[in-house]
Amino acid sequence: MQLVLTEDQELLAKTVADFAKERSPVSRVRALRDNRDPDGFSRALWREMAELGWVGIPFPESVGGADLGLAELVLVLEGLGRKLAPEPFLSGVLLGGQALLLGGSPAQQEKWLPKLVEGEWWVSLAYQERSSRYDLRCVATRAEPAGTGWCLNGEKIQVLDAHTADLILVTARTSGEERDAAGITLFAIQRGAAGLRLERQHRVDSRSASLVFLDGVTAGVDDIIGSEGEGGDLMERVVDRATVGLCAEMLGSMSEAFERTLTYLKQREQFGVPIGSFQSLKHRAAQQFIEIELCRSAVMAAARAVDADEDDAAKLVSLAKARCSDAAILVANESVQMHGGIGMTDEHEIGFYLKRARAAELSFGDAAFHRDRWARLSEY
Amino acid sequence: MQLVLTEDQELLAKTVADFAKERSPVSRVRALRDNRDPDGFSRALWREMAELGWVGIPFPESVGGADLGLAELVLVLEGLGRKLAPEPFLSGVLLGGQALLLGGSPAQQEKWLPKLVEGEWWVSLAYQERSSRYDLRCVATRAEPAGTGWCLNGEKIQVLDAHTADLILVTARTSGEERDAAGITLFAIQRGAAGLRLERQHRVDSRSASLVFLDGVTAGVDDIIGSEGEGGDLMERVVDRATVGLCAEMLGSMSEAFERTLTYLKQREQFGVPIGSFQSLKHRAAQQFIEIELCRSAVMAAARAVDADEDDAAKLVSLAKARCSDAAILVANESVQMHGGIGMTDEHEIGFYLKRARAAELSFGDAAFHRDRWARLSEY
Amino acid sequence: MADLETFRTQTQGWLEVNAPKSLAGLPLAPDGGNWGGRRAHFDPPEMKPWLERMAERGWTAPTWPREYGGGGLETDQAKVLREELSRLRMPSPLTGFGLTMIGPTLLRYGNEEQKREHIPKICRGEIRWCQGYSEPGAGSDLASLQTRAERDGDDFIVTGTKVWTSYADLSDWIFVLVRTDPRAKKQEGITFLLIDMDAPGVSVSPILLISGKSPFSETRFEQVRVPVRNVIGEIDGGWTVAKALLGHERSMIADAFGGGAGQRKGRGGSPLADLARRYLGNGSGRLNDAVLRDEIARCELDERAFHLTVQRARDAAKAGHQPGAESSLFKVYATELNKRRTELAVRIAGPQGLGWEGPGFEAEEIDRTRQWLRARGNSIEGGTSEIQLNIIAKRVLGLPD
Amino acid sequence: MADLETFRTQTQGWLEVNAPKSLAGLPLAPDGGNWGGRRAHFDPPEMKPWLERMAERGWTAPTWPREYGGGGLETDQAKVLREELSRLRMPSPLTGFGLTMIGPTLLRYGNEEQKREHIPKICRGEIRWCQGYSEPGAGSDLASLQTRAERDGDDFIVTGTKVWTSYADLSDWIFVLVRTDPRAKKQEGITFLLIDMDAPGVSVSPILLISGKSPFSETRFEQVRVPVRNVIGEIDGGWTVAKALLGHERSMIADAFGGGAGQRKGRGGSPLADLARRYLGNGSGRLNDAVLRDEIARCELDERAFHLTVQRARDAAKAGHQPGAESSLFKVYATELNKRRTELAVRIAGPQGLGWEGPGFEAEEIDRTRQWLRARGNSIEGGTSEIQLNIIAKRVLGLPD
Repeated sequence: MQLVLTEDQELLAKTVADFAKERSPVSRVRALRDNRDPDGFSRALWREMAELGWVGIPFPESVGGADLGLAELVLVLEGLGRKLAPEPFLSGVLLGGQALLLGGSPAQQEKWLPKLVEGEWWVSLAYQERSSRYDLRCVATRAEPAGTGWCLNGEKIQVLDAHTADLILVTARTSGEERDAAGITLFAIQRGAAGLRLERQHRVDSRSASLVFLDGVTAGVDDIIGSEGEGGDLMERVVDRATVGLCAEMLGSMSEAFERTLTYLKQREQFGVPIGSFQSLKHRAAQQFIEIELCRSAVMAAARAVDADEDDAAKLVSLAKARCSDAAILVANESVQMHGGIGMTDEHEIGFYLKRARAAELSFGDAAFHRDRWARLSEY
Repeated sequence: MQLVLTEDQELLAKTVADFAKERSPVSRVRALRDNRDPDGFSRALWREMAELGWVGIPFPESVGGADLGLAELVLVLEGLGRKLAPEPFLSGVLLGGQALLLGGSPAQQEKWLPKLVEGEWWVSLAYQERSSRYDLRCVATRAEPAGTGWCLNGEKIQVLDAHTADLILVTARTSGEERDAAGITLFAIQRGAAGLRLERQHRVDSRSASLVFLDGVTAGVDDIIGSEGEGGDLMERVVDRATVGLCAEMLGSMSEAFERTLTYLKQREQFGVPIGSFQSLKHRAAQQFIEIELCRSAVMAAARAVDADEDDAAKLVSLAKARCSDAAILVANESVQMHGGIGMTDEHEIGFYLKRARAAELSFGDAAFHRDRWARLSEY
Repeated sequence: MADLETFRTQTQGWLEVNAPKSLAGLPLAPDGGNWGGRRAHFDPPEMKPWLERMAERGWTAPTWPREYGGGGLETDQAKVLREELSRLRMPSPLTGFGLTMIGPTLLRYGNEEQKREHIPKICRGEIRWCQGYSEPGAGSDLASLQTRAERDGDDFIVTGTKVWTSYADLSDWIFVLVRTDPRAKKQEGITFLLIDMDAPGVSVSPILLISGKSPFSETRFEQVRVPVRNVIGEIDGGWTVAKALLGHERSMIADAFGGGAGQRKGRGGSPLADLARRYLGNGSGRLNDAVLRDEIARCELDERAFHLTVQRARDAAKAGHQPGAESSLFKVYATELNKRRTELAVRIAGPQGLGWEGPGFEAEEIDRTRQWLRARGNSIEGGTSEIQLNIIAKRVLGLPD
Repeated sequence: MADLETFRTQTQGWLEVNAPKSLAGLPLAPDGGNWGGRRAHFDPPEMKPWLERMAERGWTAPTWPREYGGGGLETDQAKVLREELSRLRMPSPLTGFGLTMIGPTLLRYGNEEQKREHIPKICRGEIRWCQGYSEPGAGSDLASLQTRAERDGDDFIVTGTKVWTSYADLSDWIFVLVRTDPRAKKQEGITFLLIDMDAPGVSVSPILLISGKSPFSETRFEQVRVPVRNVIGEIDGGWTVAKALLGHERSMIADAFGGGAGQRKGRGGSPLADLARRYLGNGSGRLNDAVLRDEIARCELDERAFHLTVQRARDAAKAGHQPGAESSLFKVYATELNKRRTELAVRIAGPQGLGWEGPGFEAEEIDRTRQWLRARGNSIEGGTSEIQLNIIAKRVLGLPD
């Protein structure tokens, strides 16, 4: 594993940074929030990103993708994360897209992935439930046999970008009890299916998410992604990839929050001197710098380990998420504190970073969850 | 509960402070260590303390004591803790003495307590074993019936001041398995008893402690302190009192270490200014000040709650020990760091405070142990 | 002593007759009682006669001089009055910055005319006051204020902006610091002024916080004409007045954090543990997540140790000791602890801790989210944690500048 | 390239003949190899011929000029030599401050006579060097040194005390900073001097640390006569030389923490978890204490993230990039982490973590105690953590003074 960017990767990172700066200022996120935008992101911008090839990064050339890996995708997510861009990489390319890529049959992939890569079609993954917290095996939604297929009943929460999705992938229990590892199956449900109802949720980070109600939704054999009863393992692999993507977003947004705070420390004067000259603030800034650098290493390593399917890939994913969670909260808290009163106002953008940091921390497992997972994977 | 000193208590605190300063500089502790003093403390000084009435503080007037409580005793221990005085308050007045006071029969108390209070006789408590860690119910030493009495076999570790003790109280299992709550009995073993062997240990804090080997030591019915098989509850009450005393020592030594460091910060110049003018050191000093103040409140409250036998006395003891452990380590670490290179030399006294802080932390349960106990007592 | 018992009996008699029974034990609104003012809102309506009767006796401001509408009571009499009100569980008839901030300042620094004009109205709850100290860009460095007042005959012409003016939208008058001599050194050339909010050129806009709505406003002054007789203290000498008021405010905040917290929290209950039980369950009597359990215990220990410290300060004061160094930690510790506590509560709730509005989130989940966000400001407002630590380092520990 | 392969073949041939097979794979002593010097101790005895043969070829200092006893190799040749030595698992024939510190300094700042006198002896391991920079009371403020050198004809008379002189008791010569102009500004008036430890007036006493014995000494100079020709660089211009050497030392320390740690620790094993298993047991495959388990995981995560950062810096360097900002964190992070790790190990051991000497404690328990105590110094020596954070704040983050 080489922890250094290739020239191509450096170019990609630079392109994304320029794009994000010009096309996706934080004021755009504010407008989407304040206008209660029904999509929660810009379809036009998404198509542009697809045209730039970013949406297709982790998909094979056969469906129009670039056949690259997380090593490249994290650069896109980091760059967009700097400006808190809400476009559906996490929900569509990672959660939904990777589920199709890792679990879908050739026919399913052929049907959906090209449209996804083109930026004209959206997929979302509904796996989280009220009582599941961070446990992917905790699935109460049931799929009972009905005719030649299944009948699904249950409720999913905080399904990212479900409202704009053409296809919603849903985990349901085809056998076993609520917390059993086996017996989970992933179903593909079309937008508008009978018995499917969505309700838009409003999270603190104003990212688009919905409640998904399944009230007797029917699914056939062809609607299963992967194998019946083996959705648990598939979900773990998919969510690990999404976690790396989320970590990259976190890395981007914590870097940006930190840099904005540094700028503020240099400009803002109190008692006749820049507040950045106060030693305790300097030392706290230096500590944050260190934490961010460690996160950068961890994210790079996790992406490469997953790409190469290394033995300790899962451990490195947990390493990245545990450290990014703690660092993101530290940096966000310090950023607001160092901005003082204006940092507390909704008018200032730094608060958006605080909210996003918390939402990211509490997605895919918080730091304690991933330390526990690290210890479990290390067999102690 | 009133968290304020009475006039008598203030006078006592002042007397102890003056005494400690004049008669017990830290150089005395160094000399005891470097001379490998067989006693590990000064018998002469102990007698003086007894004459001043300090040894008798928590004992009834009938045995020559002052019939006061922990509220007073913590003042003595805090004052002596400032200078790391190693005289056997913990082992003799608290562990051994309180076991006799709370568990002993009138005859046993009459026999031993007057001598103890006079400062002419010493008692020690052997309860800790290799695998017991902080669990008072974990006793592997066994007492098997033998004739009309018992025969004891086992090994105790780090028995404070065992070498100077005329009487060693020993926990042994008269029934049950190694970690059972019931079945523990406390026996009084005379110095020189057949089958009793001591070996002096050398701890990092150079406090006198010994291994106690019991190799077929016999004990009769009269040698039981309290009731057969009920020594577990007795030990918990005794160790709670000793813990409050230890916390007071910790409060004294962390206060002194902090004050010495403050003095150093004001005197020591680097780059032409006192290092105490650097803001990051100031803020760290202020944080330590806060922690010490909170410890002071907790120690006062725990002492008064135990004296008054309040419902939440055990919780307050755990509060005091958890916070004193964390604060003592914080202050000791910061003290060495702020002293810089000289703080690392054995020649400087600040290192003695670091070592004592660690020894205290790892006695009677560390901070995590007491947080767990707090949660248990709070029923969650 | 006999007099005091007489006073108690009389007070009991008077309250028996005049205190509306329907108000007894009334849970006060979140913003804490009746604030009076031109647009006063009496809820429940019995608050109005209660205020009027108490004001008539001067008991809205029991220890202030009778000549200005106060009660003229001695300290021990005022204590008896408090005790009797508390015994009957009567709400305070009036609260607000008039009674707590500008009133005491006027009594100390105002001239006779100013006292006669403003204090009776404060006592009767006719005028609601707000405070205009902070400015955009000033922060902890209050004296760097930019709002300027230029002399024009018997008036000053005031132009500038004040931020964090609590309840400015509901207030009638504001007390502000303005710069009257721009050439003077920073803390000189500042004047303390009273301004009628109805004066032409005063405008108020609300400040939205990251946690949502807030009582804070931004108050703008555009060429506002203010009579020179509204200056408190000397022209260019307002910093002295401001410091006194600020000291008063800081001790109030410390009291609020110390006293309030100390009173509010007893020994019972573990709200965080209850929360964890709900979100995580507990097997065999223990919370299922041992690591969160440890964090909850840590938080509770810190809270208890803090409350014991508040009690220690209070017990020492009761015993007649000078305030000890420990009170210097109240503000910084209470606010930092509150930040940790609200963060921990959100983390316990896990993904359900992310609610901003329904659906899918319970009202209490949304409250928790907003409390966490609001708490971030605790360590900024009323003197940042950094300023508090500076003060401890300098004044308590004597560390050099 | 062809030349390089020829060089490799020749080197292989020479090593085949001259490298004592008995030394292959030799575990080096804790202080890391053969330090040479007048009182050199060769253990095992084959180290002596190994040193002599390598020195003869100049390969104790492969890239130094041949004229002074070095090997005169190009960088890529030196790399080949390292590779071949590593392939045969041969220990380094010589180490010490002569090769790592004073040698490079002499090559850059020494005059011809000085180079001819000292460098060959360094290359042959005849003279062991130590460093005299720190003084009692100087600490991080190195330039505040007090040791003075007064001119007396062709000599300086040196009086003063140096502390933290590692291995002074085993060294033959010392390089020191002395004050030659007490009236000059702090960093001026300092001179860089070489002193023979056998000179009359030099005395060495060991420094006992809180963790026990140490390689450090205090070195006193009482009226020590030192020829003026032993000045390196200009008289009163020693600060320039010192800074260069210091920069060199700091990068060595950073390498040691980064590189050393990175190489030493692979992916395998959880020593802290093993320790906890021993002291606490693990039921059902998990450590019994979930809170300690979390702390152990935290420590391991930090360690792994740090090593990945070291790797990132190294990979970037290999790819030809300039050293990134990340290397500025190596020293402070590695030392603070080591402090935490050693503290955690002691806490895991519980009461058995308190051992200073037997009986009742195992040797490894006593080691653990002393490692914890010794580690406290990591964040002080070689630039305190505070200094490191200052440097990051200033140089990396550009925060103002």
